[in-house]
Amino acid sequence: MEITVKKEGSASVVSVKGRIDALTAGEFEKGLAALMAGGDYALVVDFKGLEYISSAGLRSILSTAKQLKAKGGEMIFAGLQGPVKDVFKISGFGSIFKIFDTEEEALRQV
Amino acid sequence: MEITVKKEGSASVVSVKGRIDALTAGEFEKGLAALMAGGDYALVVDFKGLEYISSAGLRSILSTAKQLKAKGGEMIFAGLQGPVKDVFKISGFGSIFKIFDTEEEALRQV
Amino acid sequence: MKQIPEYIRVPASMGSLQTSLAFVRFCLASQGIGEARLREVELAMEEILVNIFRYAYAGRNGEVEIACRLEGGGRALVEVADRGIPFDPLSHQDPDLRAGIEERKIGGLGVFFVKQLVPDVRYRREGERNILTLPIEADPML
Amino acid sequence: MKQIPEYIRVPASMGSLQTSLAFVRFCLASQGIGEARLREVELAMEEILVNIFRYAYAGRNGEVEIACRLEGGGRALVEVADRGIPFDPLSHQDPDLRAGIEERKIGGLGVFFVKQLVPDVRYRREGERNILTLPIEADPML
Ligand SMILES: Nc1ncnc2c1ncn2[C@@H]1O[C@H](COP(=O)(O)OP(=O)(O)O)[C@@H](O)[C@H]1O
Ligand SMILES: Nc1ncnc2c1ncn2[C@@H]1O[C@H](COP(=O)(O)OP(=O)(O)O)[C@@H](O)[C@H]1O
Repeated sequence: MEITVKKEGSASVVSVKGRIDALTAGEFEKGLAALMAGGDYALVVDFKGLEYISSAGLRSILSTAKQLKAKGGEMIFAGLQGPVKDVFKISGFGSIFKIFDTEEEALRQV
Repeated sequence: MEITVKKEGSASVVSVKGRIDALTAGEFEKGLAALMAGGDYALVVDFKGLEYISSAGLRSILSTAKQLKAKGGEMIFAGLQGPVKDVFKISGFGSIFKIFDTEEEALRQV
Repeated sequence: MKQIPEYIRVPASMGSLQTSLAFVRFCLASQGIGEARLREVELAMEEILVNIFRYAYAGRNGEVEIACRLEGGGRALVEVADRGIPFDPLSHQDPDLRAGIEERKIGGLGVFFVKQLVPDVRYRREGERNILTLPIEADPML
Repeated sequence: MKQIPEYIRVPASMGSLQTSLAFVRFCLASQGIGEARLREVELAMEEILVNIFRYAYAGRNGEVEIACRLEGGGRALVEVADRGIPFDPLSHQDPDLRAGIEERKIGGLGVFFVKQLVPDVRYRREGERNILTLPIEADPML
């Protein structure tokens, strides 16, 4: 897994490549926590390069999203590929989160 | 492992891609045996696409080369990449076989 | 046709995850099962294994045995066995998928994914062992 | 740092080859050992394992246990154990590398490769078990 972060106006774009599984979800969650700790409450998570996510990754997402919500912030998603889209669909995450085709579209809505 | 064969004048060029290990050496040896059975006694083995070879592959080579020699034929090599070249070197095969950088050079010598 | 080992036995700890998933992948790929289905089974297997690593032995050391049997016709049977506390995932309650972010409970998705991805999964307790049987067909579920 | 399992146990048959090599690869890669050295160790391991599969159990069923211990500083220790007939590969005679095609004996290269690729390999018989220990450093031998 590889995480990169960039600022776009008031939002932070978090791009994740590779796999978020039980071995890497902790690192992913720590990355998100670091952004929150730095006062970034508007997160665009770009999963264009993500090949695989398991329930461990969804756990990190939901835990972060709950904290963001409590702070008036938000976490939205862009670029979900086939297998990741499937996981969002069967878990219901596809309907509790805002999901956009591209990072650009997501940034317009943030 | 993927084997392809083409005729070049009186020689047959056998190109092998992938891995020749204990799981695939049998198939490689059968391919060589089929050529001999068809009367092809001048073999150029092109290892340009070969990533890995273990002693099982060398066993197939030596066994075929002995049979070819008995029939007045020959087996020469081209295109050995790093790891395969190393295996030829430590096994002594680098000095008992003729080895060329490219298939074209090998064909000129056959 | 490539032979596959009947089983693999590894410690019930996170470090065994990659090797175990690679074993299942080799086995199913040798049956000609395609990438889309391989990924789904990989996900189901991760969920099963991580749960065993986390919960089955309640902190003590233990092992997991994974068997993979070829059934012919592009079908295979994967079996996962542990000697941990009795646990039947099929009797576990599904999560509420419609709850919003604040109400939604964290967790409970692993077992649910297994049932979605391998609908014919079976559980049995045999002596001291929990045994999950996963019949795998070539077609992706999703 | 990624944890790795202490060991893997598989049937002593050809079908176990890929899984076993993948296990060793994961373990060593987690130590930052580079591709060139990984390939050499893979070759040594193939030779050791195939010999165990072929010879150790003389046609009967058996198992192989592979342990991988991280030693820190980019070093690791791989151990391969079987319960087959006693066999010390280090006492096996090296092949004649200079013989021509007609004189050259077929075989005998596997054990030789292991010694070339892992010069510090050690053998011991412990009870009913053959144990090979391979200290692995990051630098390629060749
Ligand atoms: N192998 C197991 N042994 C004992 N309990 C288990 C096992 N697998 C799962 N469980 C229990 O079932 C619950 C649901 O598991 P799961 O759906 O994977 O979600 P999560 O692990 O995120 O809670 C776990 O919280 C645990 O209490
Ligand atoms: N694990 C083992 N148990 C018993 N005998 C073995 C074992 N490994 C190797 N041998 C013996 O050592 C010989 C040399 O092995 P090797 O160098 O791999 O060459 P090859 O297998 O091609 O003969 C084998 O022919 C076999 O007789």
